[in-house]
Amino acid sequence: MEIIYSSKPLLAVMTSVFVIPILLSCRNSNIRETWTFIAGFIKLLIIVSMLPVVLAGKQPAITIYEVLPGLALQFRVDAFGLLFAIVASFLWIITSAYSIGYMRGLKEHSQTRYFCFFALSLSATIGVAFSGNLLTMYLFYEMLSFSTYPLVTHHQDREARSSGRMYLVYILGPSIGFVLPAMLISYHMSGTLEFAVQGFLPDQGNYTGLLVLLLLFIFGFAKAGIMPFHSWLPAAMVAPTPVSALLHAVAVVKVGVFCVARVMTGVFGTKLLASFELNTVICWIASITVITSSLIALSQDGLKRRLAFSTIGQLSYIVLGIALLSRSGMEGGMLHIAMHAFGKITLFFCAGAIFVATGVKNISEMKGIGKRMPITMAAFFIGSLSVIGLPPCGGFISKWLLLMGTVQAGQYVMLAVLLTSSLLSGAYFLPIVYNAFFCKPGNNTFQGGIQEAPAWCVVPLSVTAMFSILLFFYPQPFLQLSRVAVDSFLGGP
Amino acid sequence: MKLIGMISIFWLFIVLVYGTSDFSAWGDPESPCNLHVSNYYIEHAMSDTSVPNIVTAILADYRGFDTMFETAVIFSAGIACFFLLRRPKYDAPEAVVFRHIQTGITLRIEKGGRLPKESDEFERIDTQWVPYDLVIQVTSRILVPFIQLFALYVVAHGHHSPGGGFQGGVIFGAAIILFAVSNTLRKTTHRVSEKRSAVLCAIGVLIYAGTGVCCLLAGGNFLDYSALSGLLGVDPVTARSHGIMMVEMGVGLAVTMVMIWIYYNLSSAGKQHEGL
Amino acid sequence: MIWQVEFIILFLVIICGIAALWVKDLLSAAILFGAYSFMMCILWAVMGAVDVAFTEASVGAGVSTIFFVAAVFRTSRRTKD
Amino acid sequence: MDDMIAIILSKYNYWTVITLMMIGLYAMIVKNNLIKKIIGMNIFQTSIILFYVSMGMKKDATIPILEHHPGMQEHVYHAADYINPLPHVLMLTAIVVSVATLGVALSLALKVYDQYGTLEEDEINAKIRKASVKS
Amino acid sequence: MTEHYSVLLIIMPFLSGLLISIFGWYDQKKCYAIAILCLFLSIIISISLLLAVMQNGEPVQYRIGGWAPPWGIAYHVDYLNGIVLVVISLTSFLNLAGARKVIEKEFSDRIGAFYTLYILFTTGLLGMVVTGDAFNLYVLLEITSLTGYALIGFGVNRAPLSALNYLLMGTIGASFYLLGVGYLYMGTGSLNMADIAHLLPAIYHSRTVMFAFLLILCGLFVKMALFPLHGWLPNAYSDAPSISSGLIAPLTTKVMVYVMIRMVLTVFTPAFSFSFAALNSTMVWVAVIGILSGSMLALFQTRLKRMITYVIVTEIGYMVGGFWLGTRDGMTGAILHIVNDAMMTLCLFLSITLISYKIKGDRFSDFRGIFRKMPVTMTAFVVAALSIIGVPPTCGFFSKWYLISGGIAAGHYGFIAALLFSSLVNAVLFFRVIEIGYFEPFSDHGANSGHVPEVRMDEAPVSMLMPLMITAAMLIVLGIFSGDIVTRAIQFAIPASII
Repeated sequence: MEIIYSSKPLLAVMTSVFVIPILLSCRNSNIRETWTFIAGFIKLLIIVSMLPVVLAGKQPAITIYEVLPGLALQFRVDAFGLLFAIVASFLWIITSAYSIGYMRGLKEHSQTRYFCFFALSLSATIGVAFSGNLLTMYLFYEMLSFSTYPLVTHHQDREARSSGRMYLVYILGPSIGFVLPAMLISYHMSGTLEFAVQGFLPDQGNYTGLLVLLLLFIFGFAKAGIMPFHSWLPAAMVAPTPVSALLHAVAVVKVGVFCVARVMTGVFGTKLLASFELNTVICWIASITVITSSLIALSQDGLKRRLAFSTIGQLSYIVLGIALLSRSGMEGGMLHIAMHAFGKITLFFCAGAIFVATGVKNISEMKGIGKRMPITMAAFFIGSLSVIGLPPCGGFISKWLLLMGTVQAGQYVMLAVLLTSSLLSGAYFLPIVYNAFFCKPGNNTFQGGIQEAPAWCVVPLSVTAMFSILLFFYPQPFLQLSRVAVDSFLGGP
Repeated sequence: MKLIGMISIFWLFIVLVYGTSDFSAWGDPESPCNLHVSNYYIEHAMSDTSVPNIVTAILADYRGFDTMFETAVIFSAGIACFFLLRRPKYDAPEAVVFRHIQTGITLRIEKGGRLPKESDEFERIDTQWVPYDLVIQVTSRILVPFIQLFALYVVAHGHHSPGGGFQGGVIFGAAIILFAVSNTLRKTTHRVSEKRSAVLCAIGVLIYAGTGVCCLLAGGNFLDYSALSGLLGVDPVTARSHGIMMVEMGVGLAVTMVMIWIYYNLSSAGKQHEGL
Repeated sequence: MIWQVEFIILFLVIICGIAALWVKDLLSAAILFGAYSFMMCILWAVMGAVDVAFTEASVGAGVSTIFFVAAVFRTSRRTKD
Repeated sequence: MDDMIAIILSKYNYWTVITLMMIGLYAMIVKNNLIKKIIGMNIFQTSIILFYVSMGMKKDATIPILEHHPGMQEHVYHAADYINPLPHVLMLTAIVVSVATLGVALSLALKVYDQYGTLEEDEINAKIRKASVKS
Repeated sequence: MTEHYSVLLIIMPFLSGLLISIFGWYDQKKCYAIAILCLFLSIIISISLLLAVMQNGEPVQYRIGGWAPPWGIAYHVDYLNGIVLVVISLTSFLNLAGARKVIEKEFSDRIGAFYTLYILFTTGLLGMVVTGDAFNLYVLLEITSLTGYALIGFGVNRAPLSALNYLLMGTIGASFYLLGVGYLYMGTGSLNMADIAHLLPAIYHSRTVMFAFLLILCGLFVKMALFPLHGWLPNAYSDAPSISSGLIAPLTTKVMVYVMIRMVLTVFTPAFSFSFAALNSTMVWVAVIGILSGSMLALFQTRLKRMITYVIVTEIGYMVGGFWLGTRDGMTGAILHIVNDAMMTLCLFLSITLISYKIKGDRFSDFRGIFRKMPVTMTAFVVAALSIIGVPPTCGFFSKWYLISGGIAAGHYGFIAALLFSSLVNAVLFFRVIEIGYFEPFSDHGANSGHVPEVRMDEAPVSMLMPLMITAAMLIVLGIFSGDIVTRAIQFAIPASII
């Protein structure tokens, strides 16, 4: 593993300085949003430019400052982090476009604040993805929590307030109560917090101690939405839809999952996990979440809430995949970060577009909506396919790899879990699509021809939908990245 | 509350009495506290400072820094009383009482009324007025100068006998307070106005600190009076003695004025137009 | 330094202290406190601490008492305890 | 028995100090009237001064003013002849501090009286409670 | 002149305080200028003192009056108090820098007296920190206390009563300290801290030393408002004028913690305090109870200032507990937290000063819509709140890091749990306020548009905002550079015997 010095990771995180021009141009919304796009493209360019280097097996790294003796603010880009960063930063641009349509369409207040905090949370996400040690990761994790708070509570009404409270309690409580002590305990055990390929925790240790530590980490990163620390996600759906789309389908939740995965690989290391069979514990926890959340999703009527519960389940796929510790399982888990992101963001975009165009939020009111918004609902269909894991969508590849992984690891119960959950997700998505196209609307709401949401909304969701399909045929960059990552985690090809 | 207080106090008493068990006996010349540092003072005070009163020597020289801040404490007490109590000047009293001296008639003038000039005919009196007692007035009038003289003696003779700036200052202040008690507060503030007392007490402390700064400028450490020997034209030991004198005067001035100032504010609850 | 004398004074000090806290008239309390200070001052003089005794005589028995009297004069004289 | 008397004789001064201290502390904790509390505070402070002064006491020694007259320059002073002066110095400072504290305490008490018209703590608390209920 | 810096640091503000009191009677306009100038100079001097200590690697000594210790009073600046000196002068300066208008509004007819008290208070604190003499410390402690009582007593509501209570409690505390010093003097015959430390080991077994230790600690605990003895603090700090509490709240308690550390480490030395007296675990448990109850009590408050005073009580528990863990990390955390907590509290109180400049009342309900009205102030407030909660990269996180790490090293899990619990409670406390300021008055966010009733932006003047912004920025800067602070200064402040 060759480490090369590069300031690119820092630059990628620092693109949040564009907050300043965004703030300054608060009077003119066009200029403001231009700045957002500029920031997004710069960020994406910087991140993508690291792709060849990382694929060649090198790791760009930069140490910024030693905040505590022996503990630095440190960025190190490996394949796993880069995969996540590419997804997040690419989708940011699309979401920005969508945000414009959505926010203007609804004439939301405080749009400048919205765009500022959006930029900040993206930087925090990239920071988490690139962080080279646990401390840096924790720092950006907390930064993300606080910079998304104003986004979640954007409406500033009673509902937003109670949801915001729930959000903070669920995110902040475990992160201070569990992660912080866990981090310190592991620091005391090993004297370092820097992620290592095979984990930095010493090989020896007693089972109970390690198990407690692992559980503290896994539940502490509550953004991963592992039950019982999942309730914040449905609550956070009061946020404007672009926020739900990017943050609660991509950035925030994936940050949680990413942190959990990082802890499993970089802190504990696959060998340690395997030798104590700690991974089975995680598998069980994840599988319980997968099944339960899918069941809950079935009973939800609010579209966004149903999506939220679906997200909870899908997040646990990723955790499950990595906890399998088999080659395909880990590849599939990592790939699922990307695949699920494209699929789920499409679904959220559609939900938002429906809301903008018709003001409808509940699934039961959407019968026959396909006649009015055919493009949106077609995209919705593609997104659902991807999330369920059916070809010709990207989700199929990752799910296939996950299934392979269970077989490789010999965990047939998990195979069953995954299959059941796929069936369940089919059960809660496909009826929506069916009803939208083939049911007659109960009243006359959706008559009167095609009437889509504004172009700023429709174009992004079509783009993501197309990408979902595209990734089925061309998953190379992500697949390669995940292979490189898994190679290093499992030690050799 | 009383019972709880009593019980806890009782326990504290027992504990503290237990704590005395390792004390060296009372009056024991061999106890550690009488052996270490203090012996140096007794043996060297004369040769170091040529001040026979060891307490004064330590107070103003060896531990002169403590004393400077002691003066600062009393100064800040004066400022604090003023800060807390003083009513602004425009906060005029509700009614002012005058007495026609010849007839003994009392005039009560409500707020806003026209006030007679203070003269032989009219005299302003306190609202709670007690007729003057001639014996007290005359006695105190006679006593005051003697007390003041004694105070000056105490300040000046602090090198050789008990006393010093602090005691002298308090006695001087007490003399003026005696005047204020036996006469009226207004008469006193006429003689030593509040502003004057405030400024003078700051100047008193400044004399102390300034002496120290002079030592600093003369090349010594802060409050190292021996550095003043060149300035005063005497040998370093005598310079220390002179330095102590200067400092004592500063303390005396500051303490006098602070005592008066605090008394002004306390006795009139900050109004200062009528007092005890 | 006759210890009997000192003993008596110590006793008086305690008595004065308790009395100053006992009486229900604050003016008396102030005066008793002055007496307490003066007893204390004698005690210290007996112990050879002349400077301290001098200071206590002028401060404790003198100025402090006056301050107390002034304060009592400006507030109320009676108290319940 | 002789031991007992010896102990008493060597410690009674300190015990008096503690007694006074407790009297003062009791007044500060239990007394209801603010002026009484302040008197208690002063008793408390003087007891500590007494403690220091007793500490510096030496049997068969004189007051800490050196014997001196012209022509005595070469005289050597013996520490055992004079009472320990250091505690006296410290206590001069402490007395000053106590009178300064007294001044500030009394002016605060005057301010309290101005505000509530009483110096009894229970009455003041009752008034505060009434005011807070009203608002 | 450099060798005189340690004494100049005290003398210069002292002289300026006196000058101000004279100018107060003639030309009140000059008071502010003198005060701010002398505080600025004291920052420079204290920083250069710290740098001198860091360069030479050994303490700066100064003999006042030219007398060698233990006969004279000596000043002694080492790593530990070098840091605290900088904190004091900086806090005092920042609190005063922008407050001119507030002071003129609040103390219109006694400006001179106010500035004098302010400067004397700072002088007392600086002196307490710099001195190497146990009795000198008492005198300076009294200066600080007296000026503090006056500054608090001039406040609103029941401020005089609170100040009187504070005075009574403070006098008990100071007297206990004095008594303890007396016991020490009785045992050793010396008042100089280094000398006492030198003489003590011969009489460790003596009950006198043990009682001296206990009495001094008791006195200091009253003064620093450790939990069961905290009764005076909430009233006194919350009723004080906001400018005074901005000075007193960040500094007094922290300096008392410093004095405790100084006493325990320098005078009694760890050999006595941690091995012979062996109070470690008791003290940590006391601190734990303090932290827990402070947090719980803070939850019941409905006024911002009062709530923050209870947070201060909690923070005292952090420092005392961290220190008495007796591990290197714990002590580092305690000392670092002196610095950080002073800055955090300052930031909070500065923002309260600004808020009270524009808004009447400090009940939570008075803060409706304040994010719209005063966005800059509230940003600083949020930064301070995050720091108190302990969110990286603000400085509060890093001291908490060390404290918890010390707890792990000592195996004291009760302390860790208390710390984490109080962090969570702090989050609740501050977000309760932030929620009110951010959400209320509620808008009706319907399907089409939501418009909060228009609240105009109405910030305090820039001159007042600047110090606040600087303080808020300091919180983050201190956090990022906390590693440097620890490796360059704090680790030398802790005796090598502690691991």
